[in-house]
Amino acid sequence: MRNSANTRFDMAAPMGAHMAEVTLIDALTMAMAWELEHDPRVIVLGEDVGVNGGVFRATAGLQQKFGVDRVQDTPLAEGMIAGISIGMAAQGMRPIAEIQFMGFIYPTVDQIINHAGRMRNRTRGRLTCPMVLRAPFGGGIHAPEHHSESTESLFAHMPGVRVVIPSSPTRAYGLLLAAIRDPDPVVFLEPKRIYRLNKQDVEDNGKALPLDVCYVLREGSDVTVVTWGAMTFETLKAVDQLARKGIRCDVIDLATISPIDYETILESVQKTGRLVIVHEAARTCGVGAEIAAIVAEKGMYDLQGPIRRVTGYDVVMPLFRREMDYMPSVGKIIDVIQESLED
Amino acid sequence: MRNSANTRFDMAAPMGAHMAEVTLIDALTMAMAWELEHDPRVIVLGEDVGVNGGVFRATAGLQQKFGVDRVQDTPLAEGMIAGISIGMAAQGMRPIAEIQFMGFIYPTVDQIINHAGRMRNRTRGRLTCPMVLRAPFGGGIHAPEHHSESTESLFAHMPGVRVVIPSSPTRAYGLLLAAIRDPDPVVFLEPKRIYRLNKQDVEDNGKALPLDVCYVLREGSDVTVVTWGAMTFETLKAVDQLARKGIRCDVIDLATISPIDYETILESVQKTGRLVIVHEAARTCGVGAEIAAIVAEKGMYDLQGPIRRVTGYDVVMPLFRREMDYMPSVGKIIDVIQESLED
Amino acid sequence: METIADFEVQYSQFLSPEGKPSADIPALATDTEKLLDMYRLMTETRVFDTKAINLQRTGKLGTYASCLGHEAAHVGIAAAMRPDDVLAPSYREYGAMLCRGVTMAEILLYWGGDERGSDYAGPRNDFPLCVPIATQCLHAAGAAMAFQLRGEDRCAISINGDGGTSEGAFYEAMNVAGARNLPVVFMVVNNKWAISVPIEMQTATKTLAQKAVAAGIPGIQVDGNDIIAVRHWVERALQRARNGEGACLIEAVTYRLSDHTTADDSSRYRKKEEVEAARTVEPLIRIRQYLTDLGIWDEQKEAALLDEAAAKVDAAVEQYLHTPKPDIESMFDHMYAQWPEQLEEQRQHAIRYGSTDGGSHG
Amino acid sequence: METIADFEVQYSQFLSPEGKPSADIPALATDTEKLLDMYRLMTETRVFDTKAINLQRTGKLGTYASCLGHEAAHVGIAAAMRPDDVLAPSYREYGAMLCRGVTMAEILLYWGGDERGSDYAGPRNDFPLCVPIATQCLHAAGAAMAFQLRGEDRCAISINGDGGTSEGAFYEAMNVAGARNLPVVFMVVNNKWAISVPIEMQTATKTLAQKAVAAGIPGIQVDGNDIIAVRHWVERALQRARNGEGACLIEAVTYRLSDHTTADDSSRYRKKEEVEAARTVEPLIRIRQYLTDLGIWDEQKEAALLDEAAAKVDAAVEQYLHTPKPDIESMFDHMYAQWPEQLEEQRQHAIRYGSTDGGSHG
Ligand SMILES: Cc1ncc(C[n+]2csc(CCOP(=O)(O)OP(=O)(O)O)c2C)c(N)n1
Ligand SMILES: Cc1ncc(C[n+]2csc(CCOP(=O)(O)OP(=O)(O)O)c2C)c(N)n1
Ligand SMILES: [Mg+2]
Ligand SMILES: [Mg+2]
Repeated sequence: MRNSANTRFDMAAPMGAHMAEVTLIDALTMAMAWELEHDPRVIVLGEDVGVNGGVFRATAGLQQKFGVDRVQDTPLAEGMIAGISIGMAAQGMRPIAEIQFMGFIYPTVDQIINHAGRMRNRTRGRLTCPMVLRAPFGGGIHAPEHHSESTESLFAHMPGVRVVIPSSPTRAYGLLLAAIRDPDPVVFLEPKRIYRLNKQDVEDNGKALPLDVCYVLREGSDVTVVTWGAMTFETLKAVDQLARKGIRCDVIDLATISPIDYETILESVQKTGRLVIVHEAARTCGVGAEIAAIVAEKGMYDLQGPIRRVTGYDVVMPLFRREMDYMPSVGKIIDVIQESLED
Repeated sequence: MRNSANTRFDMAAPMGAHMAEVTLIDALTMAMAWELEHDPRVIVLGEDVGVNGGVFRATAGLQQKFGVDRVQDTPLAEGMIAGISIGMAAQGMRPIAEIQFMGFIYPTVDQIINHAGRMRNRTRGRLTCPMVLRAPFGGGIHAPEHHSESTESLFAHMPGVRVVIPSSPTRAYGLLLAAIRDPDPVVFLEPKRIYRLNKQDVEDNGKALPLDVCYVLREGSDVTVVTWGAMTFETLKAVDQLARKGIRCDVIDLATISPIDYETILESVQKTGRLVIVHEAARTCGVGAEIAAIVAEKGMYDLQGPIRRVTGYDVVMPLFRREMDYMPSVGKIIDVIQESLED
Repeated sequence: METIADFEVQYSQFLSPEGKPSADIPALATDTEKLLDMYRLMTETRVFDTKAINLQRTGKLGTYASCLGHEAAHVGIAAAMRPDDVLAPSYREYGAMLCRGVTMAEILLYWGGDERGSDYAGPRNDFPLCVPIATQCLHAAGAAMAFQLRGEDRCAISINGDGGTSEGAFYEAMNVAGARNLPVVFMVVNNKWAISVPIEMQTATKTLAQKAVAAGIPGIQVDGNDIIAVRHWVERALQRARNGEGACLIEAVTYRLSDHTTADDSSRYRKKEEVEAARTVEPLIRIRQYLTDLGIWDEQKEAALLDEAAAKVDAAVEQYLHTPKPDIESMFDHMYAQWPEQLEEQRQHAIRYGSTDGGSHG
Repeated sequence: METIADFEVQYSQFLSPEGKPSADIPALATDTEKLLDMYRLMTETRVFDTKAINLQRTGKLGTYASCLGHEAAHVGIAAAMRPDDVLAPSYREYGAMLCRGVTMAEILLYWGGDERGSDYAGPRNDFPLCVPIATQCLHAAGAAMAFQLRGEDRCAISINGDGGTSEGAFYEAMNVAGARNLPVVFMVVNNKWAISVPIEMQTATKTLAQKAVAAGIPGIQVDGNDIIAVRHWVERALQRARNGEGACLIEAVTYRLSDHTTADDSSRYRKKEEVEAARTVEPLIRIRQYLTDLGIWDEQKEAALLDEAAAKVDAAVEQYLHTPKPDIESMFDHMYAQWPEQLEEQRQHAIRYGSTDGGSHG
């Protein structure tokens, strides 16, 4: 049922030509540059993406290289950015729009749910909407108010819209290429806390990775742990510590948040009998709920105990003096995985 | 753990003075009139709520009775309606804002998630946001495009925002009064398909019903069925048919969609061992997922089989020639309840 | 204090309500072929509209938004466009759509609850009807940006109502169009009412044309019941845009002679006299009179045109009523280019339960 | 064609960059007490700002948005207000906030990552700093509506930047304020840049003041480096509003002399010379010169003021640095007036895992 059989990836990438040791954000820049270079329909737009190269520098150098038409600063209006991207996409362009922070993505919701996700269906394929809406998200970088939220589940509930979140330089490169090339709209959320957390050798070969599938980061038969984005780091730390005690987990990076590759998750739960979901977003109606629901529906008889979630709390993301108390920590994750083994 | 012990209600209301046989929408009008009468801070605003009395007539007669200040037509801009309501609420008013259809609620998302739900917390209670955002929602009335969606889960994911959905005239009256009086923002979604589907005797006595609790509409020990809004009708029909075959279900009307009264659900599942959730919204990341997740977390050992969801599909709500094929039907619900009994 | 900027809003009308030239008429006003063509479209639109309302009343169509009284504005806009320009309409501009090549049967299908109504055989790149008010202004701006980027000699036009000018999206679209000098024309069809809200409650501005000032683009108000004025100014605006002079806003002042939709009862909120007065200045009367005065129209021709229009409409209705329901799986099959296998189970579920009953449109 | 509406945008400046009267000065310009008070606030604001940047650089404060160069605009706005008016600022208007009674320690707490920074002891009804651009315009309009409904003699003021004028919310707020004649003043502090986007790329308009035309309310442009002009026109605007004459828009033209925030490096996108030129017309120089020319200011007074300001700032910094972390449960306890028991388990979880480490602010 999965689109690709070969979805088991380690944090390391294969060797090859044009290899560069890059961070996650560098990999995003590389992917955009590749696509700008190879597809004249692609344009990059957003606030401060031009001369300034983006407030996080994701588009650094692109305007210099591809010109002010292909890499455009826009006026300051997110609903407008989404709306003109839809207009362009419907008329044959492939816009990659940047929203500066996920906290400012909400003015796009109307355009994304009412138009981007519906254009193909409502015109029976006459007009389509091949656009990418990029936004950095998540907490843990001591940012100001409204700069640290994780609300991917709002978009995951929208039919016709894919939601993709990379968690390593390799996947950032491959998944962004896939998102740009996908003939339908993709909300591409970037875990900004790990923009520069580590480097990987990424081959700049224009090869996309498959969407709609999970990536298995660790294999083990004791507990299945599903996570995505920056939380893969906490999760891997927790799992690696537990490995030293002999506890072995499957760690699944969801990668495409919607639609969910539940086959991979169910296969793993079949093996382990235990499921822990880790995400940074508030718990209620987070994407973790959907994963739990699917497994409680289709994998119930494989479960040896309750499904557990380690998530942000159902509160407003605290300002930064307390933000780490909001976030799922390595300690919280370890405890919950261990609890799950006691069932 | 529940706020009120007495949450078991039947579809019939208690007897008393000022009793009137009213529809769900009449009950909403009554509740708004009561509050306009008794609380000078309350105002009603929205598109066409004045002379016209609302496109569904929910505010019929209110402007005539309370004047153009208390019941105001606004210019056509939903983000504006939400934003000025927040401004008013923070300065001591109690606005009840109407969004004409849920399909047009998305321009309010920014104001609701970034301000309404945060005002109290971010000012440590100095400013608050006692407002109600009302909107009719749901399909099944052969309405035009964008007039039939159910996206309650977007709001259920927002910390600091309550989401309430009535499913009978009695609960419409009591829950809307509670929502208006609540010191925090409430998104109040009205199942328009059942606005006029049946009548109940509702006493116009200004008595609110408790928020944050479920209402048990039927009792039975075979299967727990959780639903809300217009789907209570399909669900009760299904359950009543099954009752004739000797199958007895607990039917729980969620009523407050966020925060979820999971204790009532867990108690029921403890008794029945089986859970079916019915909602009209698209499945992925719908509120049903959260209910399933909670039960898979806290009620796992009570479950005798998989949790099942009967929901709208993960597609754009079809235009009306096919909308009934999108919706959970009595037949679909019956089949799933019966399946669940085979586990 | 120093005056650092000033602005004027002009008003244009060429034909008086009585059909007499009220200003120096443009070339268009003597191009009888164009005039007759537009009049035919206006008439067909009206016959279509009347029929659609009847279909709704007899349970054969869903809620329908009438265009009665808007025929000059709608046809005038589209008549000024080239085929490869792109239109982003709102939801009642059938005159414009018919003029662009959308079929009556397609429009009926749409309001009859069938997505295939938006899959025009005709202008393949036009945006479909747009219900969420003013969102389409941004699509037009985006389309214009696509044309600009590709160096194409094409323009986009969006149409929204007076009520739509209160939505932020309308201003955002004008602003970006001004800032990026986009080849787009923003049409505001001011029919004085947004459902029950009169224009005076919608905004404090004297005109809607002046809203262009906020975007640094030209704005003009025209008599929206005068098809010569509408077409003339839209042509000029498109010319400007094609010349690289950027966007502008045109307010066409007309009146909604019908209820807002078939679900509305406008007698609740507006006076009969106001509607009656508006009826006397409606757009068909004056162009018909003008054509008659030109000696190219008479009662016989009128009768023939009405017959032809009725036949056309009837044929479209037949086609519409005989279009079987879309397949049940069609609600899945157009969601994605690359079908996520994950959803196949839902698709099968829907097919299993799929209703096969008749083809009810009502 | 007939001209049916016309509009002018005026510009006002009373003090030239050199501190010389450049127009008929208003009464305010000779009210030495007011002038000295405003100058003190401007100076304190600048000393505070410099210190805050230092705190950030040394890891004792989070990202911080400097107000360097905006002191006349910010203090001028607040100085025109009455205590019971309500301010809805954006995120860098410390001059206005200090003038309204917010404390320096509160502002530091906010940027130090502590919600208590928005729980002002001072103006209890003012809105907190607002990061989502232009959303606060609607809050000000709503506040004004509350005042209007209750028949109170109060006004609301919102402040946003040049970039903020591109957001739909800005226009929506102006439009409803115009349509409902609300007692609100929309301030646009045009500092020429929205992070790296210069005003010329933000909009095609010659002025931002003219955006008022779209709402049918008056708009005026003032020299935002001239505190006499700012205060004078804001006072006039508030007077109008109190008289029931409704809303207006004031554009105060100034310049952002600093980086956008401490996380920004403006040398990437703008020329040093431009910043240097702006430095010569900055707001403190001219008012200081004017006071000196009036004979009420000298170097000694300046030195004393700077000392006092430094002492005030130091005391605030001390207070800030010694404020212990908020309780862990505070992230739950202010979410709802009526605590949903459902969340108690999460609250207990947070407390169990709560960090107790120091009180790091950086
Ligand atoms: C965003 C949005 N809000 C509300 C509605 C409901 N609605 C449909 S038409 C209408 C009035 C529109 O008035 P106007 O823009 O003047 O256009 P007209 O119908 O007069 O052509 C409203 C409020 C909608 N379709 N979209
Ligand atoms: C809705 C929204 N979009 C984007 C941002 C990110 N951002 C913060 S400040 C800024 C520029 C604002 O420019 P302007 O309105 O001119 O105000 P200034 O900072 O110059 O005072 C941007 C894009 C934001 N805070 N809110
Ligand atoms: Mg209208
Ligand atoms: Mg600025």
